Amino acid sequence: MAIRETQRRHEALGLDEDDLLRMYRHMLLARRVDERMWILNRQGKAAFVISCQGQEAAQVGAAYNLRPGYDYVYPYYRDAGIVITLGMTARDQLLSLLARAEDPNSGGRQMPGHFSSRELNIVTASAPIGVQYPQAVGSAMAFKMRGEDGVVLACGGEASTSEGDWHEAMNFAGIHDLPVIFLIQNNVYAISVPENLQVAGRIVDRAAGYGFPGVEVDGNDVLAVYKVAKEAFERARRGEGPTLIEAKTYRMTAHSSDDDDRRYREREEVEEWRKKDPILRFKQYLHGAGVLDDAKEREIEEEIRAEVDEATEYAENAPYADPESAMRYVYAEEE
Amino acid sequence: MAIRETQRRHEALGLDEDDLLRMYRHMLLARRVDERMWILNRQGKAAFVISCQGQEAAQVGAAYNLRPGYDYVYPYYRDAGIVITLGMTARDQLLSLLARAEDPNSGGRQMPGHFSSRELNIVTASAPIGVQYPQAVGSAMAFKMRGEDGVVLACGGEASTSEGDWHEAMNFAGIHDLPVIFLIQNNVYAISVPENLQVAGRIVDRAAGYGFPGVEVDGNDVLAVYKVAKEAFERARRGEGPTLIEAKTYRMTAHSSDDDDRRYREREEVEEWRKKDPILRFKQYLHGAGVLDDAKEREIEEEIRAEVDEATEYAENAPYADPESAMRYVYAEEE
Amino acid sequence: MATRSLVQAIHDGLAEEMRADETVMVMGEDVGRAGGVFRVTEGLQQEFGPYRALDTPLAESLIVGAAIGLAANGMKPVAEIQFADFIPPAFDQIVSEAARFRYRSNNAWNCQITVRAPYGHIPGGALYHSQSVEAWFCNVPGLKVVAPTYPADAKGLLKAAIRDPDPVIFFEHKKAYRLLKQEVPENDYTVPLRKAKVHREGTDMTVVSYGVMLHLVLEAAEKLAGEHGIEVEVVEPLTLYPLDKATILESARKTGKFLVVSEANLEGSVSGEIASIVAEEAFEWLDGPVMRLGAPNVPGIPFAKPLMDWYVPDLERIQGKMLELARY
Amino acid sequence: MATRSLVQAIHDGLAEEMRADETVMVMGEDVGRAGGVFRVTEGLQQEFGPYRALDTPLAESLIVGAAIGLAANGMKPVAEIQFADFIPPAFDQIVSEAARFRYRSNNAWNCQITVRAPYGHIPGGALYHSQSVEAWFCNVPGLKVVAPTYPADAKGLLKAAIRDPDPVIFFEHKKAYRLLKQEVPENDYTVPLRKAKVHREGTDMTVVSYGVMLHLVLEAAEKLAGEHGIEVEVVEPLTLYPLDKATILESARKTGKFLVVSEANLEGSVSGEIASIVAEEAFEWLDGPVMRLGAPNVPGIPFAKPLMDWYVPDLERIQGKMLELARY
Ligand SMILES: Cc1ncc(C[n+]2csc(CCOP(=O)(O)OP(=O)(O)O)c2C)c(N)n1
Ligand SMILES: Cc1ncc(C[n+]2csc(CCOP(=O)(O)OP(=O)(O)O)c2C)c(N)n1
Ligand SMILES: [Mg+2]
Ligand SMILES: [Mg+2]
Repeated sequence: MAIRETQRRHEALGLDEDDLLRMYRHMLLARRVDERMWILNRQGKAAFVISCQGQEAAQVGAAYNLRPGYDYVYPYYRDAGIVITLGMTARDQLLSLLARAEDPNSGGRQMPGHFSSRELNIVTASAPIGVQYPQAVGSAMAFKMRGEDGVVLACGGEASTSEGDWHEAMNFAGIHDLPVIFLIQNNVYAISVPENLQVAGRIVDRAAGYGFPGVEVDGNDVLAVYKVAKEAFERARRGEGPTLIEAKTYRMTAHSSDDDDRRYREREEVEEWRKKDPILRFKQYLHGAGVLDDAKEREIEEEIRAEVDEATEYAENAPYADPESAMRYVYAEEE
Repeated sequence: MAIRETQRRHEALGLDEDDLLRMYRHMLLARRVDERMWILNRQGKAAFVISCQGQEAAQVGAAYNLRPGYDYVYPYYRDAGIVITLGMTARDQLLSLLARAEDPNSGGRQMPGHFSSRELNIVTASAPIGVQYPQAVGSAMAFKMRGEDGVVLACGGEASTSEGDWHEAMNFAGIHDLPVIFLIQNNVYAISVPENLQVAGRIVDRAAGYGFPGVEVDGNDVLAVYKVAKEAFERARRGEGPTLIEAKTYRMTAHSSDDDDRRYREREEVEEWRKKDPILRFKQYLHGAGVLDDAKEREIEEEIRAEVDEATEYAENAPYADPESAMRYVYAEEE
Repeated sequence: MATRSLVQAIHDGLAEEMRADETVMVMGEDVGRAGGVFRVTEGLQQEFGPYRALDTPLAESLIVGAAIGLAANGMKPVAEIQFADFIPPAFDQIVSEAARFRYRSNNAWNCQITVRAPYGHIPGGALYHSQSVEAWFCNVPGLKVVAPTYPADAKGLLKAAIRDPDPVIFFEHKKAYRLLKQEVPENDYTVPLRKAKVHREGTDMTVVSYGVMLHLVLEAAEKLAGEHGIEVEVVEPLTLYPLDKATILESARKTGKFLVVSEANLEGSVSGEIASIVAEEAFEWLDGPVMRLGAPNVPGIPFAKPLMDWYVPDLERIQGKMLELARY
Repeated sequence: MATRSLVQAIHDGLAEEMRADETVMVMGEDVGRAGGVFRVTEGLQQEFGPYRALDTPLAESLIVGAAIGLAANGMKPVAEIQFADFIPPAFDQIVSEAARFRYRSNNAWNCQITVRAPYGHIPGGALYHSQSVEAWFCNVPGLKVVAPTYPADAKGLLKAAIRDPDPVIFFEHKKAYRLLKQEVPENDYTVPLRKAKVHREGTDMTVVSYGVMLHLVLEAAEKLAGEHGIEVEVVEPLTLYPLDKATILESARKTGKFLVVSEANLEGSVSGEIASIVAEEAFEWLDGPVMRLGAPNVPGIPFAKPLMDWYVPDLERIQGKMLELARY
């Protein structure tokens, strides 16, 4: 009975077992890479870590709707789950963490988490919060002007909605019915600042004021996120305009490796949310649906561990860019 | 019958005949000063005019709730009706128009319409659209911190809501239940840009997304505006937080003396709105309510004309500031 | 050749680029239906439709940010900031974003946008419609900052800016818009970015200037030649950032006397950078102090005309400064 | 006297001002409950409550704008921008608003706010947590821009800034926060704004510097004295805008050789203004070119440590430049 019901859930969404396992792998890879990054940080090998832990369901669930290299994506620094779903690898992540020349995001110029891929239409990200939103609606406008059905996924934390840029972009998206999806991962904190000091009212309710739909979703339930995102993508592709998705989730780690979250939140709260770990939850679903058993689960773990090990070794041995290369690419170079 | 109904309207609001006549005078003075400014501009005596025409009801209706010198006000450049209600005079306006040393706003440094009065708590205004909103919520926060019941009135056109600053302020006001009223005079245009290219959804609907009330009101009906503003002021004074008021109105003149509105709007539309002129409408109400008759109307017109004449003459004869005074007040001067 | 004012030349440059390349577009407040508050974009919406001549909401960060996103997705937007005074809300998108797309992505992404902004004093403009804000952007690697004065240069530089694969901030002096007309080539041409221009050759001193001040400097130079036999070399940077050091230094070394004139408030203006390049790299050739003339360090140009006139350097003051240096 | 690091001295200055004047408050991202990402405001919320040590939303324009409005209504806010790199969204509120309250109202209003911003390079900081953005504000009359280096100066200047009736931008070098400790007076004192400081007297050349570069300059000066008998006068501006020209010029005229060292990317940095003042007003005294040393003109300091180390001037490069000038 339980099995049939859960099966109905993913089947109703048009997902088959391969899809489910792919999603699971993406989530798990994001998590395991993240854990490895913290270890390297503690070992003094990595200067800075910023985590996706706890938000993998929101990321993979939404990103699974993307057409890599066609749709445009403006991820934020926690969106390892999104870029992995699009095709980035563990090696890419580790190269970036260790700031090596081969880092596909920036050649070691930027902090980890500032994603970029020309091929995957991951638009080069930066640190200032909120700047991606006006850019994202611009990219959506280009799709509209050319009459293409591309969609833009624009991501950020709940605090990114406090910046004026978010509002200006929401307004523009609404005015022109642009094919853009605002995916807000509300993980309750902005570094130390809790949601109640960050957000008046509810983020999801803001969409109505711009004349387009806002949907709240359990951000720790990958299928639920996939579902609302799928509807939003379809809407956008049909030319019906933007959607705001507020995925309720939780930041399971400190803000970054520079942060000590004991200064501002209770351990009990963190423990409560650990029980709602999106990977645990999806795993249970997959077991219930008969897609995963213990053997298969171990097999996947092993594969991923090998991948992360290989990536770590590769990245640790990869060279830095030449110091003087810091002078390059300020402007286009003559051919 | 008609009389009794209209009487009930203002009486229900606690307004007596003196109040009504004062409001009428404020509106009319704002209008007549404005008309004079255009004449002086056409005569080559005034470099720049920006008008309140058409918006006097929204301004006076709201401002009549202010306690001058106690509440704080952030007017925008069309808000002649607000500053006149607070106590500024025709002379003040004309001195400012002609950029004379005695201009109370800026000593002739700023364009007309950039209001300022330390005594009246009219916080020095500027040209960049939207900057007043974060400042306004700051001033409201100060009232709250000191436990005072002061209220802040923050004003702007519909296009000012497109700036990020507006949103950041709305959010902050909502988070801390600040005693601030956002009065948006939606006059359909931002220079040439019509509302449908400026505002997604409806401005008034945005308030809900920040968890506080938004009220739409006929901005050409001074009593209607007074009523919703009164409720908002009372709410704020009771410590219950902000209100957003969207006053629907129309800009009866070109954007400014530098603008030619025939480039972007039809004469018929302007003529339609002329019929809804808020002063005409209030005058009819006052006649209906027996507060005004033709003789009294003429008398008020005469008084105001004399006031405007005197102000014009005074201002035309007033000296400019010394050119070298342009060096002063960059920083506090030593006593 | 056609005789065009600055505002017409810029209009023509935009229209020609839009005709030649359908990814070129203009966007900003009032640029569409109304054709711009200075009428620079007049007729473009009629010719190219409401999207390629797009009336945006009143939101400068959005204007530049959306332009960046449009560029990331194949367009070549020319974003107008209605007055340079209103560029600050877009500051983050310009300096943190547009300027860095290429560098931070290690050459994978670029940001082909042009941001046009009318700047400079104009009667009635006052504190917020008169500023010369170029210095803010002249410490931001990744940007090019252009400020032409003459119609033909402006048209050629605008075309170069639009075609340049990196972001260009394009300042247009409001008072120069209709000040004079000039023969402007009708064939397709560009004027190179990052190259200064020698407007007038001379041997006795170098004056670097741009905008309306350049007009006055050239006038003063003629007077000095006629009245005092002093031959002034006048150099216009055209690109204010990064500066064309070679041309500036060559002139400084030739004349041995050097003055920079701009209408920006002096302390921290671009004049400081220009002067310090000369002080460092032409020191051996200098026959006098490196001089600067600018506006006083006050927060803006006052509205009252007598105050404005006092504020902005005029012909007399410029000529006086040039004579002072000549006689040094 | 107590031994305090820069971060401690700034903390103490804030706490003392808040104790002495109940209208003084701090506001910004994470400054309250968490005590600031650099722990500058640690303990203030416990002592002064959630409003006077206010955790704001993530919105820099709001932070500065609300500070302005608080000041207009009787408070004396100290607004923190978490990293100077994130000051651009607040640019409009700072340059168009705070800087102009007094001027535009003809002295009726003022704007008594302090904006604190940690700046400068730090390992791991990369493009958006390492910038030296001071030049953006050093062309904005109405502002004072302060950038102390040593704990005792910082505390005294911060107190002066908070008490100053006009807006002050207060830059704190992140890498200097915990670099050294110093005796800091415990009694109430201020260090005057708009006054430069001579850290070391010398007769052979003047070096002006600030931030972590100042530490290196002082180290190099000792070496030059010991190894080459060259006596370097070292001047720290403390206030970067408006500059204390008198102190700078006095030193330049005394030594005849002049170098400015900062870690900002060179073109358009404050070094240009300092150098050009000297080139104009100390010309007769100069025995060599006015030199500048800065970071290369690239959009930010790379994350990879070898690239960062290459980017920022180090002791060797600074000493080399000083020797070059000495031997000129
Ligand atoms: C404009 C700007 N201001 C401040 C910061 C510093 N900062 C980095 S992340 C962060 C909190 C972001 O919170 P949220 O948007 O909720 O995302 P989360 O980290 O919780 O996923 C802050 C304040 C920044 N990067 N950019
Ligand atoms: C930041 C900024 N951008 C642009 C302008 C130029 N401008 C002045 S008024 C205006 C339109 C404002 O429209 P709205 O807010 O609707 O007020 P209205 O004039 O219609 O009363 C524009 C674009 C400005 N003053 N400030
Ligand atoms: Mg968060
Ligand atoms: Mg309007």
